[in-house]
Amino acid sequence: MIRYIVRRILFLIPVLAGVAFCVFTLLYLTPGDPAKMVLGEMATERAIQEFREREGLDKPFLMQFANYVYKAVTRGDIGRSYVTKRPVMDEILAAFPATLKLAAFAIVIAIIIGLPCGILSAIKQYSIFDTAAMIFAMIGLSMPVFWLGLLLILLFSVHLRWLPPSGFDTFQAMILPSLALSAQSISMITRMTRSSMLEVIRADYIRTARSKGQKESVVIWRHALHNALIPVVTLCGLQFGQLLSGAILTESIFAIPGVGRLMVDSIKARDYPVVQGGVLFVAVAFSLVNLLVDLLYAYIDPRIKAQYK
Amino acid sequence: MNDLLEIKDLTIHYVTDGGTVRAVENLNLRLGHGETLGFVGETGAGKTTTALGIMRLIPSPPGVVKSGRIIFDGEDLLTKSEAEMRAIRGGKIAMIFQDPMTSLNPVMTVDKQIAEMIRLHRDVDKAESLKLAGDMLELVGIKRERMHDYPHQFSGGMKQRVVIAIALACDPGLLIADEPTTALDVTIQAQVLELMKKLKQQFGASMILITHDLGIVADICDKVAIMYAGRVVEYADKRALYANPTHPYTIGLFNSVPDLDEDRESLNVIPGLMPDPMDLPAGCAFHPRCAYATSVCSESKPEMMEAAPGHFVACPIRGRERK
Amino acid sequence: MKRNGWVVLLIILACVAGLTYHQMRRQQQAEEYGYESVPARSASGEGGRTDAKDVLVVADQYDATSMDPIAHNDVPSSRAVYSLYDTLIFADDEGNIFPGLAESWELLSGTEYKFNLRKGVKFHNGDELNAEDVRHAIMRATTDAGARIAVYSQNVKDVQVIDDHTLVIELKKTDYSFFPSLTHSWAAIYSKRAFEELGDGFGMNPAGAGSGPFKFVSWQKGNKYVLERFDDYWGPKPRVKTIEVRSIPEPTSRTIALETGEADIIFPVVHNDLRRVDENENLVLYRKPQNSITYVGFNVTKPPFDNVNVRRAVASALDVAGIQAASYRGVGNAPGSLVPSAVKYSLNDVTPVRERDVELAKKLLAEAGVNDLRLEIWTNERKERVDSATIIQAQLEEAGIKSEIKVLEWGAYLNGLLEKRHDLFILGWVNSIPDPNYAISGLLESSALGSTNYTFFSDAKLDELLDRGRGLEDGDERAALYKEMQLYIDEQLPMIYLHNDESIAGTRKNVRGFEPRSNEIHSFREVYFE
Amino acid sequence: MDAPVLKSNKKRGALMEVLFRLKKSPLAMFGFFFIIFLAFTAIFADVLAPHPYQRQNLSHAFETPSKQFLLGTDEFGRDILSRLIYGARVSLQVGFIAVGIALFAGGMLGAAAGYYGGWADNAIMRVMDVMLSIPQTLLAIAIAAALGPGLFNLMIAVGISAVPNYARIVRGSVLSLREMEFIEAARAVGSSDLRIITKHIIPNSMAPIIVQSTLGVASAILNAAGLSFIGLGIQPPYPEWGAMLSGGRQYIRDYPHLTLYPGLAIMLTILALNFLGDGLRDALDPKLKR
Repeated sequence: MIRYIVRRILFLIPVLAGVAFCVFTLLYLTPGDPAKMVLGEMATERAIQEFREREGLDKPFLMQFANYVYKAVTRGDIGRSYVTKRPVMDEILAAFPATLKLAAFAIVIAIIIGLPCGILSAIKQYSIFDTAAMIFAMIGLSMPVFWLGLLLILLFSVHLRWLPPSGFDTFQAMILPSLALSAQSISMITRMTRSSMLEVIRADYIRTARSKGQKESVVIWRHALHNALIPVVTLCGLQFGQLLSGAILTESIFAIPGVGRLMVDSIKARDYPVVQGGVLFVAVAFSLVNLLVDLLYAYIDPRIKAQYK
Repeated sequence: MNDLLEIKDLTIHYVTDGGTVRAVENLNLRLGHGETLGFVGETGAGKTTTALGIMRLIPSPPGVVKSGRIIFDGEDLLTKSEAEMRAIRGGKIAMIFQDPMTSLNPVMTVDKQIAEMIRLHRDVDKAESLKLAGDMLELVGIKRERMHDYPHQFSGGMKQRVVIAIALACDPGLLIADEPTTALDVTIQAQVLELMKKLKQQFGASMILITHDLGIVADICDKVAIMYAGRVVEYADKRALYANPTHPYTIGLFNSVPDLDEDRESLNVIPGLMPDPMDLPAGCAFHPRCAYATSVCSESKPEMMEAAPGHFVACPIRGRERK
Repeated sequence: MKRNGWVVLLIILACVAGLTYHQMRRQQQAEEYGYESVPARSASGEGGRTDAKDVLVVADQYDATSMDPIAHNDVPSSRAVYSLYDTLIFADDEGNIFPGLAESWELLSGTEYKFNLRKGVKFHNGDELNAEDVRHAIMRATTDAGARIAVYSQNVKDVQVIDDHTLVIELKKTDYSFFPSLTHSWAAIYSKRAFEELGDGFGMNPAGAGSGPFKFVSWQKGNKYVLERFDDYWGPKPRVKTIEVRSIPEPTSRTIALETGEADIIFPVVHNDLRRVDENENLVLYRKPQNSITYVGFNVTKPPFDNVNVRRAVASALDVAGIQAASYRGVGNAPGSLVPSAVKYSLNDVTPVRERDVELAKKLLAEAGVNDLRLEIWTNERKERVDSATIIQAQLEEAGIKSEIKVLEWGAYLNGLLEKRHDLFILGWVNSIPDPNYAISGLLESSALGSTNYTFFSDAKLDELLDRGRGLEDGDERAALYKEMQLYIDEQLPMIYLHNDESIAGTRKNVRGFEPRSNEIHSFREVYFE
Repeated sequence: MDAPVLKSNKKRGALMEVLFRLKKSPLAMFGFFFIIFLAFTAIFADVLAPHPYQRQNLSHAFETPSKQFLLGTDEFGRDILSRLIYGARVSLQVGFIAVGIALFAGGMLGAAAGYYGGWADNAIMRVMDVMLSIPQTLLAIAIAAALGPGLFNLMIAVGISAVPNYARIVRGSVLSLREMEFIEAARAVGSSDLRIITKHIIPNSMAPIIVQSTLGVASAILNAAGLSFIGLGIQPPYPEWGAMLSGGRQYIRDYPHLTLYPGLAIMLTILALNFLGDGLRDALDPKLKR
């Protein structure tokens, strides 16, 4: 098991190098001079020149990249923000809690709603509940998050005055953004739970359990659910990873200072070190969540565990 | 003598959007105490449906038991409540399924799966049930230290032993084995069959063995029922049937078994295919493929007749010939 | 499944139809009964705040970028700086100067300003204000660290410390616009010791550095910063204990925050919420003309826009007042001059707004030999500017000028402008200091080429006039000179003036002592709750 | 054989079969017809739109639905219905072309990776891993920022960010097909690699690709609308649904119809594509059909 984890983490290294290179190239191609953006429109030529030298922007592209990698590897230094002068890691860690909170809220909502709906849908296949749940799940999948966000604000903030439309300091303020963000996950979890349940319910071992004279409810809860949950757990994990990194639109609508907004703002401000560090961070977070999911997978599915040697 | 199991006029249909599948039609069977019945037929003949019908485990929808009675130990199973049925399943009638690879819950250790059965039907506590589960495993030839393993850690043959252990855990009166060896390697098949034969005797249970392998039937069965398109077409004592196959379909079956003694180039295959169960031919379902068929065969359903004492056959032509 | 599917689908379609219908009905009712009133929220829902409220919650559009006085050039940061620090001198909204950290001052010559510092002024870290602190702050602004505000600091030659409380600022050359610039946040004074201790983190966490009425508590970027009353403040002490400045970019959310009492002060209030705030009896709306201008510039180096008649043709094709009214919807007005009204010597109020004359436009183009003019209109993402561009496009079309709009995000926009790839562009200019020099020089002087002069207008006569203007003390001569400049610029037409903005803020009714300022650097020093 | 193989000689039959199966699902049929309808609208936008999409009439700004303006007008008095109709053109273009780009690039890479295996497979799939570990929205934003605004750039940004999805699927199906007998047979008679890939492997891996593409068009449209929403999309005055929504959000309290209809348009389109995709999945893969 340990060896498996180590191998997975080692495997991350080339991926991260690739990600860094990708982002580096993209930023290199992006129009807009960071020196001009950071120092302001009125900056003198000398100041700009000095900034370029200090940040190594005057060097050839590959040199810049090599330098970045060298510093990151030898000193764990991924640079400082051009704008705030703070270490990039501090910037990201300041923004991360908001994103984490949002993602956690959203995934919890998604599981609380999606799982029972999916199970019920599967048990009562072809019922009106099933059809409605499936169609609503499809609508949830099809709803653009920015539109849903606006509708939620319109309903709960403007008309009903129940919940604040922005911020994230209070529990109430978290409700709307997490709801908007979770719509997709709810739908996916519902659909996945249902199809997984349907598949499992038809499995031979469920018939075996029934042939033992076991109660239907026990058959469903003990035998079917555990097995059906295996792919759902994976999905939840992947969704959580997605939410951690992909809440850009939600964060911008609800004014949540998370990683997504930090990234977009940094791209706009040409704060390259933050963009680079941020994307790397997101990639690491995403990969680690995936690793955790795989480990969890091993925990709930003994067949998988055997492969992680 | 009272039979352990008597099935009368059992009809089971699957009703789907595309039409009705007549999986079992007017099926009649009897099985005595301690007897082993071989239940033979092609895939799709309705053998498994019959077995599930006895267990009352027909998936519904789409399955519907249209008519008939299943009298087990003097009581009609079809009139039992679900709760009563649960006590019978596993406790009095146990089933072994075809594919041991999939019939065990992959996320539960095997001892727990056996213990679950024991706790459902016997008044024991958890620890006791686990101990008994270990005993059962030893009985089927699996070492006790492996009781905490998961199914995927066992080979196919061993999994089937586990399944057998589960089925016999509560000393059932009737054991239904649905092609228990089809999914196994040939070498393992013999071992598992041997084990079943031994344990069946040890536990004094009756058994229905569903198979399409006439060799296995010859090996362990006392009686044989041949099934075709949802009906039993021939039912007899094993010796009588092997000595004197009467129904044209049975004859076809026997001819299609390669005989090592004879030196022939090709097998005698029954011409044609199994009919579409949604659209069975009128009259005898076998008549389009039957060499003996006359005009009568396509007009009326053949009744079961006793061609010889204890030898029933559902063919007016061949049945009368024998008489 | 089949039938259920259709049923549910029908229900959804019915919902959509119902929504549409509801929408239509609502509008009908609104038309019948006048404007729909949104029920005001009951007092119980106001977050349990009581009379003894001492936390002032402010909702701004954007967060500050840095609290280092010289590391930014944006109003949200300047506002933060204004709460945390003091400047040597202060100015009121009419441009009158009064003492700040300097008790008195003296113009020794055109290039020398002597300041006598107030005694006993404490920084938040407990240190006492010393002339060395002032010297350090001003001189640091002249280094590259002050690149963003170089326009103000570039003329400083040296700061001489006479004694602990006396100093002289020396300029390189005479510039009478320099003195009022000391009221700008760039000239905020901070403790040298605190600065050295804080190092690179100064901009993000200036704890202890300022001497202003509020001290730094915390700052969560993109969300809010919190400041607390400084009890040893030398001047009138603020009456609220804590201020919390949140950034809420979405205008609708900002207004809702005010309505629900989540925020006590919000700015800006967008045009479509003006009435809503104004008519709500729990809220007060403040409007004030702003010292800023939004303009449509030409790239005068790019043919055919190097021809003043082509520029005139384009200008004639536009109904500036109409565009302004439609994009800004009742906020601000179309300017007559480059220098905003509140800045001295402005001709803004006496010059008529350019009128539309499509025929003239066509004629001028024909005369200039330009047929089939095609151009690009560049703007950044600000909604009103994009709206303006959209209308400009439609109006140009009517004069036979085809155009394409390019909405660029800020970095790409500036980059493109500097590379002179643009034709027409929409940009703004804020005068934080009420001196006409700043209203003109940064936009049109040759010295601003490559920095903020994006029209690339370079004209010897204007340069000369600007230079003279800076060398003159306020008076009739200076007034005449700046008026001449404004008329000259109108003639040369490097840009079309589009919009003078307003500073608009909304507050809860119980908020007192707040008024928006025309330079947008709103002050919370005197705010209190009733 | 387990995999649903659409043999080329039975192409028409298979297509009819798929349509027949599709017909059994009302939702998929709804999706199918809605997309057809939308495509029709997009193609004939010039004829169908009651007003030119860019025509402003400031005195008619913010009108709610009426006979003259069926879905009302926006802040410039432009007819929302007309803009939605032209917006369909943009959205479908973006959706299909972006998926086209992704499919072409991803398909090539995936096919090469799956077919050649070994070193090539490793190299290609590691690059895909890299792309997959950057969230798609963020990647699209970065690409869009690098390329600058505009319809074509938007398509490229959305397309590129979706490449790995297709590469993976194509690779998967190629891997499963590679060892099949008919491919072996083609190889044995000396067909070239290219011929084997284009004549045998691609047609036979169509089923999952069709499904993924249908769903991919949906997510491309959604992605593009999201980019437009944050201002990295289409240039005004050309109507794009996401941009319309973004432009109207400031007026959401007084004139919700400005955001309601573009939002509905996006949602219904995505819904239709998703229904269709789901239906196709069931129709193309009898294994999953219950």
